[in-house]
Amino acid sequence: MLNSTLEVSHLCTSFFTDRGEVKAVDDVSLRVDKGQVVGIVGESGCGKSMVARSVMGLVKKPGKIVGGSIVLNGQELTSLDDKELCEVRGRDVSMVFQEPMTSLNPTMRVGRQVQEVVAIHEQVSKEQARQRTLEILSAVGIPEVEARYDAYPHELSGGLRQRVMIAMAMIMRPSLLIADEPTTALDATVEAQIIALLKRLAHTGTSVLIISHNLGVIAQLADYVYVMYAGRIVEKADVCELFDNPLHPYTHGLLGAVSSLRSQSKVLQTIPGVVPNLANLPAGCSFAPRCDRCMAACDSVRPELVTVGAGHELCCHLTKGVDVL
Amino acid sequence: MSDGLLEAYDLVKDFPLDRKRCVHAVGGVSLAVNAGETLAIVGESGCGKSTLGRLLIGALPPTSGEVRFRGHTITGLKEKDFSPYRRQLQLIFQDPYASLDPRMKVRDLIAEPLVTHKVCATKDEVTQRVLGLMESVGIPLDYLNRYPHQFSGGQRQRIGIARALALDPALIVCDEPVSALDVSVQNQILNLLNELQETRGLTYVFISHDLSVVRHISDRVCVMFLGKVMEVGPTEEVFHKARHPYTQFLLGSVLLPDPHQRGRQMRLLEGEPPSPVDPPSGCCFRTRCPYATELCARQEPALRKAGDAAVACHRLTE
Amino acid sequence: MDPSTGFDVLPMAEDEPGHVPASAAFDRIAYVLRRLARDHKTAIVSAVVIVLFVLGAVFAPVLTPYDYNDINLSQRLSPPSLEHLFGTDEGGRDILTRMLYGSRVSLIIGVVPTLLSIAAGTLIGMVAGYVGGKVDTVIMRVADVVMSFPSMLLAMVVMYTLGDGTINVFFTMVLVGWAGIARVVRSETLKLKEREYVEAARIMGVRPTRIMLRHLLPNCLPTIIVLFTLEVPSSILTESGLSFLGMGVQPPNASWGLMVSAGRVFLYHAPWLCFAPCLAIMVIVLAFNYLGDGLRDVLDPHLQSQ
Amino acid sequence: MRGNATTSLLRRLLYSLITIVGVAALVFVLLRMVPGNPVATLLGERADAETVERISSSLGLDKPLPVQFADYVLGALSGDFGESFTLGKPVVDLIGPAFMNTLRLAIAAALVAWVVGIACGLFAATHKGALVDRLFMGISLLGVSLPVFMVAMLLQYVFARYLHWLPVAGISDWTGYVLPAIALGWGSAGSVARLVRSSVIEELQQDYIDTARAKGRTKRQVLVLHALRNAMLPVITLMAMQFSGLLSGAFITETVFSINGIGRLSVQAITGRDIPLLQGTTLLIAFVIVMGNLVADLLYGISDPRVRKGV
Repeated sequence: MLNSTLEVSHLCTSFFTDRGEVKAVDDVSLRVDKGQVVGIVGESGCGKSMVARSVMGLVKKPGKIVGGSIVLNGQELTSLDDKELCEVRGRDVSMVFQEPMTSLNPTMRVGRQVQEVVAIHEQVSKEQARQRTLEILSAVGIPEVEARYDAYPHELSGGLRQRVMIAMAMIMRPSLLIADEPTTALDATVEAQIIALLKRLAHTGTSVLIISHNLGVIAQLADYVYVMYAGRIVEKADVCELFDNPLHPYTHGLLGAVSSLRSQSKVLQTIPGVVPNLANLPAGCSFAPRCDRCMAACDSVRPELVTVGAGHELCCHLTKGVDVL
Repeated sequence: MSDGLLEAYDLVKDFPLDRKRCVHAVGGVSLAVNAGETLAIVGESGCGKSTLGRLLIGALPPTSGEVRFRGHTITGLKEKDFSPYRRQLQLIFQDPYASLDPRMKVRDLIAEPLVTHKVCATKDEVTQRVLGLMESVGIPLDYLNRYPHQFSGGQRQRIGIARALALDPALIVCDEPVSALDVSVQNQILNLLNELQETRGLTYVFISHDLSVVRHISDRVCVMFLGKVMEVGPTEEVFHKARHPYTQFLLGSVLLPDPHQRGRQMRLLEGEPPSPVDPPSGCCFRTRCPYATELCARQEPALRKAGDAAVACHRLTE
Repeated sequence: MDPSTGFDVLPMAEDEPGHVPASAAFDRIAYVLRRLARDHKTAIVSAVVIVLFVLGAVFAPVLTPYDYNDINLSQRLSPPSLEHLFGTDEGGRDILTRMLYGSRVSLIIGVVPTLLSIAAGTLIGMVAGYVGGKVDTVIMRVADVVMSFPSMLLAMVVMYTLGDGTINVFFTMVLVGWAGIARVVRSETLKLKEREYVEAARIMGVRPTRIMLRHLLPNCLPTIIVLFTLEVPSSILTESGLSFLGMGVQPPNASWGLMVSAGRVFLYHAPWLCFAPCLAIMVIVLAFNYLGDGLRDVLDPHLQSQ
Repeated sequence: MRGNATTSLLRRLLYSLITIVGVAALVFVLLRMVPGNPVATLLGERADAETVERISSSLGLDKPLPVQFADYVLGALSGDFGESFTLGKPVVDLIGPAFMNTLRLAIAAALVAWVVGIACGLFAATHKGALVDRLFMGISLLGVSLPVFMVAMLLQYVFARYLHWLPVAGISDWTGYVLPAIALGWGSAGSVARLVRSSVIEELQQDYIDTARAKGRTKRQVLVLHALRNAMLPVITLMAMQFSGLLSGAFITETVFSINGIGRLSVQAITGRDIPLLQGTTLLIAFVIVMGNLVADLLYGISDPRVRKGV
């Protein structure tokens, strides 16, 4: 218990729209151990960002956490009121968002935005807070910090802005950093820089939950990976195990799609169809309509997560057949 | 350069910011696109690759320089004279959500180029052509009367492709056609583009920032930085024997989808991207180049032959 | 079809059944009405109120036994009764009748010049925005000049020079009204012009006039509709204000503003003289505003509330 | 960067100047489109042709239009706006005190409009969808929908005639401003409230609000420290434009409450067919509006760093 930084169990987050309840996160359990980097991977609309928002307590209306528990460092978060949550946010858990362009307040100097975090959680003098801000800004690799401190966000490049976001997230040395697609909006060379920075941070003992659709990012950063599809976890495994031995047809397809790009074959591997509409999921396995190994049971019975190997769990009817092991 | 389908000579495009300053989006690019090939233009945001793509098909007038299509100059033509070339040169857009008029049906979207260029004599003929195009890009024919918002991203991109194909062009500029799509759908579109190239003998200029996509689809690659060509050559040559430092960095930043290769040292670029408003003197990459010398600041390197490729770097000649 | 390029079938949302929409316009109107009925019941009520006013104005002669100018001094200033639902004025004329006839003035002045200004403003704004350059600068300078007049003052000045009369009122209102609309349409055009689908059309070789008609106008339409519902009440208010100051419609014609102005003297002995026309102005203006509010929400043009 | 700011300021000033000259020209032309000789109208039927001629030429009305305009502009630059036909005094002496009355009224009205408007807008935004929100928005719509004369008369009736709390009309001390200020500011309060609400709601949906929440700010702190400043940017513009609107749109309020301001003076000038006076008031009002727009532009530039740096 003490070993885990974050323990999410049976989390359900729904949106209540006029077409009825949409289950963005459906019975998701995950665990981030101390110093571990855990990745969540999935295509757009699979609910991976909603997991992050639920942990941060930042689910917007008409969304709502409808069930499950989120335990951070032994503290249950779902039962906290907003004021208590505010003490946790930024201090114990922090978040880096996808769009560094819009995630910073456009009319506030970046230094002040970083410094603000200290002011919220600690009683320190302005000078001290400023000093700490300058330190963290240079620690995340921002050159000429004194000058950048007084810059407005629009005066910085995308890469620098994301570094500011990371500085903001790390200044209180939180036990958990959530990074939601931190490099999606960035150029390749900048992406590599940010990934290297996150790698370095992970070595300092902070646990990281990284969310991405990019298998490259996950492969480079994560120790343990959860694969999400249509609001549910379909497979989870150690990163090497998952990439070497993907068992879920969806994981298989995703990895195949990426690796066939690198192969010599003229025709690329694809997954037919599109991510289903969360408001209108099939009764059985959500992946069944796109699955090339779909069986009769898949259309009617929803599979459950089953352990298939050391730390490797799978949510697929194939586990019952001989195909798997 | 004489066998090129499309040739560009010293293309320059400046966008004025105000009275004094301007953005130097494309700064003197010469290249040739051969018939039937796929030429990829890669680079990071702001390197001028989209602008170059638009210059090549005459969608933007260049500040200076010229473009020749099958040996005929197409730069500076009047609308009437340009019209036949317009039909030969088409563009596929990056964002399939923004590039289709939300208030038009699929049939009207695909028919618009046919109607504009008065290709068909009757309405029936237009419909027949539209149906044919829908079939060739894989849109079910009964979706004829639907609106773009009723389709997914991948389907919309197919509509965009059908529209680009409507006039039977010789060359299509694909401006990041898959970067807005999920991986699995991205591959569907890439397969489609490949298939169409084979069946119709198309030539592509494929603009992308994604090196693995480029590697798969292109025959030749042109690497751009800050409006200039750094390196151009056959895909395998550029990927295996990258000669320009920038190309090396670009390839070194690729995040391999393989956890076993985590130990591989990524090559990280230092510093901040220079401004296209006020580019560095000499070689535009020198402010970030670890090998930069005094010569690089003084003189701009020209594209020089190196193996099968051409590279713009002073180091090569030393 | 090759299974590897298998077609991605998008599930259709429930309220968009598989049938092929009969007509685009019909579909959209039905959608707007459905959304209004669900989220903006006041807008529906407002629409009904507006229709009632229009009917009242059209059928005024049928709806009342009196003429709007029947002077009957024996019935001066009589309070509301069964005979005269809203009472009579200082000349013994039936107030309800005068109001019904007055609504003709208000509605016509509210709607006709607004339509004309919108037509002119849309054309000018779209051309300015799409063509840009010097044309744009000149048009916008002229619009600035026009907008630097308070509309009421310009109206008064024009009335002063041209004399009053319906045509002149129309003329004035269009003269004042086009500029604001041109400005909004221009900024909308500038935004739409940058959209890729407009660029796509341009690259395809579609002519500017066709781009404006086929791509820009339909996409500006929600904004224009909302502008219409907001301009009508402000025109009605301007007219009533002008008439109140004695510079609009002249007696013995009936206009709501004029009736209030005339009744002002009797406010303390016979408040009904002012009450009914005031109420009418308030209701019709509110109805248009509510309708505009609802439409803005449903059609979602990014207009700031004014 | 600095040079840029100066040139853009200069360009704006130039635009404003052009606009004012344009307005002056338009007024000038419009007022001379009157059928018949204004002097003849003024003097009535009794006047003989000779008198009309004499007065016309003394007023310069017999010269060609461009010459008249040049004369007028030159005069205006030296503070000479001509002499009122009807009141027989220099126009400057008439519009000066009137403008001061209007200015005081406008300030009072602006105070009412902005305090009430911002408070209601904020409250509605933070209680979006709740009963108070709908109530406030309903009232604000009423604010924009009521004709000014109606509000004015209602206030007069209730608070002055019936309750005798405040004076009916005219201004002897500050109490005289209360009712006109409310009448005039009422509509503006409505539009401010609506803009504040929509602007705050829009700002609260921005990504950086999530960032601030992720830092550990409470909802209230996020509103006050982050959203409010950015949400007020468009409101500031509206307020600057509104103020000039209040200064120039008080025709009805001033008439109902018998305040000798610019609005009432303009109405008198029109009814009296007093060209020089009307010219003077119109020009003044246009000047005020152009200045209001200029100030709105500048304020926006100052308060938004993105615009300030000319990006």
